[in-house]
Amino acid sequence: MLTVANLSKRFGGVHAVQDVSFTIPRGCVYSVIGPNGAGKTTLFNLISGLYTPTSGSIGFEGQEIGGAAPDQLARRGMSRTFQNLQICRNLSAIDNVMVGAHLTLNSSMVAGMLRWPGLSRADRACRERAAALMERVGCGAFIRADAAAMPYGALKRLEIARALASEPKILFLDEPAAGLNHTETHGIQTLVADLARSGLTVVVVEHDMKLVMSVSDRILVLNYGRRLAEGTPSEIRENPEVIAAYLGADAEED
Amino acid sequence: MTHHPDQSLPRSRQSISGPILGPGSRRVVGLAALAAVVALLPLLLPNAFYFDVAIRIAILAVNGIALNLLMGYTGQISLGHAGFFGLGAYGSAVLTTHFGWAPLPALLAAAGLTAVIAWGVARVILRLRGHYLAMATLGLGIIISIVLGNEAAWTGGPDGMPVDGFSLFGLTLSGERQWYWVFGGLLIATVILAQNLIDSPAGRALQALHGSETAASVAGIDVGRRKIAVFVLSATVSAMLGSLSAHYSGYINPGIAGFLQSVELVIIVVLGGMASIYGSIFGAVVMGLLPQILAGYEGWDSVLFGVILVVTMIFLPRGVVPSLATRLRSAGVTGKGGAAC
Amino acid sequence: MRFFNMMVGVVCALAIGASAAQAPAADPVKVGAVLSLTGSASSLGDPELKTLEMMVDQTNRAGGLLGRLVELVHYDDGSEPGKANVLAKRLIEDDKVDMLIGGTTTGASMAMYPLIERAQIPFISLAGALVIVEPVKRWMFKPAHHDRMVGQRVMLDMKARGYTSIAMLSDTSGFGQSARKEMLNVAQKVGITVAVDETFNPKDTDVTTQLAKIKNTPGVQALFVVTFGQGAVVVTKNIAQLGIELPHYETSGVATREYIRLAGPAAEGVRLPAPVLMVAADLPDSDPQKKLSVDYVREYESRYQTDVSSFGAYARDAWHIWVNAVTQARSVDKAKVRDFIENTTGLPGTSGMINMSPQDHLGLDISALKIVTVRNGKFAIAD
Amino acid sequence: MLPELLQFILSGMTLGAMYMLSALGFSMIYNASGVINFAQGEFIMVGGMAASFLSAAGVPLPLACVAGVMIAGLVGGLVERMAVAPARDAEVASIIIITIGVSMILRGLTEILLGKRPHALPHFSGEAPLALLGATILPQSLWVLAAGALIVLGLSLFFGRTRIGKGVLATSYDRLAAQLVGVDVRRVLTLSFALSAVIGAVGGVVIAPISTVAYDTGMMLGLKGFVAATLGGLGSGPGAVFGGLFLGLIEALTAGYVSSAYKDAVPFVLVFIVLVLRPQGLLGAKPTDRI
Repeated sequence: MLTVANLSKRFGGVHAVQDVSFTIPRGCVYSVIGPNGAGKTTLFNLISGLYTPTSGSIGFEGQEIGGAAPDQLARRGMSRTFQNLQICRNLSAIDNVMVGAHLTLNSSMVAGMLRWPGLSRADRACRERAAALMERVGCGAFIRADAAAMPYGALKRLEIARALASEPKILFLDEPAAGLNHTETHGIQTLVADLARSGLTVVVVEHDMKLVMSVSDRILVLNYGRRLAEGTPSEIRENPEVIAAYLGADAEED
Repeated sequence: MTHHPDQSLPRSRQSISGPILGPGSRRVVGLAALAAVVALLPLLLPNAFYFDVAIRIAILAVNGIALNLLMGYTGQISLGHAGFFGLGAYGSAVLTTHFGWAPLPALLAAAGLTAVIAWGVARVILRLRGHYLAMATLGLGIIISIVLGNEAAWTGGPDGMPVDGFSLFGLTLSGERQWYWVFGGLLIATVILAQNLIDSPAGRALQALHGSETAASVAGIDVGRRKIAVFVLSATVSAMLGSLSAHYSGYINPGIAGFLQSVELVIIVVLGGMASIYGSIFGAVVMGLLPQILAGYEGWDSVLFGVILVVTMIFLPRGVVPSLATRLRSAGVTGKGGAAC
Repeated sequence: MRFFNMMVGVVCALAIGASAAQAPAADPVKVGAVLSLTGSASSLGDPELKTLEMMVDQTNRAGGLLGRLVELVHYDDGSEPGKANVLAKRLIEDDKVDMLIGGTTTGASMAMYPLIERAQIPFISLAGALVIVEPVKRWMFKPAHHDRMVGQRVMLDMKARGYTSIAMLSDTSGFGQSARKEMLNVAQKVGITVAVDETFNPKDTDVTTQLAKIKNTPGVQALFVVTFGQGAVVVTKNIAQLGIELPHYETSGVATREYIRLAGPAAEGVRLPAPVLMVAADLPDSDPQKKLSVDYVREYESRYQTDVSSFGAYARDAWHIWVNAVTQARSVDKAKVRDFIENTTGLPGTSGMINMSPQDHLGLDISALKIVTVRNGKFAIAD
Repeated sequence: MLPELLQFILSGMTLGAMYMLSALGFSMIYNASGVINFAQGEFIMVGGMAASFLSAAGVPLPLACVAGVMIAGLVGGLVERMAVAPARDAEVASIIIITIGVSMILRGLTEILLGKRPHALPHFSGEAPLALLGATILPQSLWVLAAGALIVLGLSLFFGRTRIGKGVLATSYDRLAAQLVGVDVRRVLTLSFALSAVIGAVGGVVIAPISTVAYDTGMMLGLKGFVAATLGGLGSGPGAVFGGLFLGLIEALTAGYVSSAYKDAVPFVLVFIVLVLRPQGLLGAKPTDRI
């Protein structure tokens, strides 16, 4: 479904991502892991159009999408969440989710001003759907809240609801469990599994190994911007290079 | 649908069983109240001067709402918005005076021209953020007012030029009482259209890009195009308003496009409340009445005005209307909204 | 919706409160004035207001007008013509004044005029431009020489002294730009070439650039600076700094002692056309303008402890034109007063002998403008 | 033509030094607090007015100048404590409105206390112009240039050598981190306002003999300072110096060679072009978003 080939991104003299290639099959949960600064988020930003690749190609459903703008990628069915939350704090929680449904509605300004026939009905339906999504991701208690008044854990779920509202074909979750406690992380884990069961392709960047190992079908390991390994969770767990990179100098001394 | 019990979210789920509050449910009341005020105000206004003040408040309010769409809702500051008002006013004045056009086509042409200029400018400056955008728009407004002041052959220079009254199909608007209904109607129409827009998917997109451009673009919103569109919309409304008010007041000078006028509009938006339509109306009422109330206290007027601005912004930093609304709500006066959050 | 109720309440309270507050207690004659007391033209508006207040006191001390006291209602337009329009409406509709003085600036006067004509109320403008009285506007009059006359007077003096190629430096204010246009017309008519035509912003802190250009233009015989207030001071000091030896002319807009005080020795030798006010003491006793000018200067300076300027004097003349008309009409009826103002004849003022007519709402001729020069820190009649 | 060009340059440099001092004030406050202080021009005016008034009242000139600058510094600190600090968490637009309000208060109070008439200070060292290759310059202009240079030097020492100066720098990089390492951030913010008022007031005092000063002279100088600071890059010290001098020169050269009618539009056209080509100003750092 998504094919990345020889992708590189340089910031000044720093190679954030270097010559990375991998393929994500449809309907699987694909995780990207690696130590801090390994280039995971940069990779996400490249794929979702926030950064332009220095070289390499990104193919989505057989078409080249490298360098396309984020909103064009959204049209093609890509959606994502953010490591540093990107919540619209000037909107209510449910409006944040409805922002995700932008492409499913008539969003012409003229139509909006004149209350085009059918627009209100479609918007109301969208609101019901957004409420249902908030229920589904587990922040249904905040349906009437202002986004600015919500706790961190709930905002993480709100972002997932927003990402789902665009009815994506592929969903990117950037550290969905970062900053969450054990119970909350477990909740996210169940949610990701649930999403995967519904047939969605999910790509996860995550530090929490327990979560990664339990939900992933395949795992990509990055180190210093390069691909270190790729495989099933059990292959990765036994890969000596991955162990060395993760355990660092300590492992070598032992 | 699967539910996951989650102890970190202590709230009971009963709050979702009621109707989900849409943004439109409080609108009708507000609009009815506004219409009532506009309709009944003439009974209280003793003479043409008060009508004039009311008209000027309506002009400020419409202009404030236009700027609020850009600043309050979309988050793009403009310190040069009076420039567009001036372009509209002078466009109409020049076309009617020097070329003998009828007022309505002149108004439309001036608005169209302003839209084109705003579009061209927006394409380049809306990439800027924060204070840099403020600087660029400030510069734009000042350039417009300098051009209006220098091209004396067309505009009469710094002393300004006279403008004919507004007539359509042989009928001429005359006197404050007639114009009152024009601007009153315009204000109500503007409130309706602006609220429609804000409550629509398009309006949500604008507010989303204010909250987070990244989130908005990932959700499929073409951030650049949206910013340009709302800038052009806001500028065009100001231009049309400028045309009308030029015909109303009968005389214009470059001061109407100046920096102080732009600042006045920003004050209306911020004092009343960013992202609040009624806030802009409130701001316009304050800005329209204060100079008249303070007119007798020359020297002190500037001090008092400054003190009012500073004190309001310190104690009601989000602007008068939103800040008070939050306080009333959290005090449980309206009895809704508070419980859910 | 609570805000709404609140707003309605505020508006009503203010409207009612304000209308109750201005219910007439007695029955004085009301004069309205819209002046620029702050902003760029405040150096003009300030002496105008001071003079009007002094005039009101004088009139009331002398028993008022037609047995009624006179009351002055004045507002500040902040040098913004747009505001002048609203304030004029307020004076006419709400304060119900019997006549209007003001419009310190031409922009303000012109912005007010559509209302004046609709309300049919006599209006004496204190601004400088020709457009105020030409073409004649039925309800608007003007006690001060307009810019074309000032230009003519200066150009005549230049011609007499043999200058045929001059440089002009005008400010970008309404006054400067309208005057610049007239000056260029006059120059063409009398056969003087304007070899350099530069402008500057009256708020500029330095105009040596424009002056250097003038200095380096060959063949220029004199320099005419068209501005007022602070701008003139900066220009004059810069001229001295660059060592420009050209004869230096200013307009009547700088006929204030403050100019001499701020510009200091740099002002020595500057020539300008001025109403006799500045040199009244030097006039022969037989001159009908002498006594009233000297009296005005003495009273003004003792009352306010500050220098007189020609702008205050225009306000003085405006007042007398009106008082004269009201006395003759034995009424403050607007139409009657207007007719009598239009028929003012042989009235001496600080600007000259005033003789108005339906074709001339100024009533002054160029002879009333004297060319004065700064000598030993004082204005003196030139030559 | 050389003397003419030289005259334009000298005139532009004097003007530029003035804009530079205004721009430095903007940048200093922007750096420390992220606020664009629309009352910066009023600080300049307060300094000049206070000094002129004291000097006219018989206070010896040097003392009057120092006192004028100190008064402005005091006003700057008070403004921060009373108007800006209480609104620390407000949005940018609200703080802009606060500083606009402050400028109105300062302008109005000056008008009420010291009157509307323009004031002049005596020239510090005579009015006899100095000739230089056919151009002339007033001794006072040298004072303006010298004051500008001294301030720039003083500021670099202040930021580079003193503890409190380093504290201001640290606060501008990361307020929270500065707080953690023991910088008294509140004091630093007050200080930055006082200091930028002092810088502005020095400008007001040295320029007053040349241009006179009145209660309403602040706005234009403030606006030009904002333009200069933006040109150079908001918050950049060298940017403010460069932006101010550049602006002064361009203005003088435009008036000299192109059109004096449009010279006031030139700074704004210029800043427009610069921002379009380089949105962070000429010497400003490129902002980076972390996503």
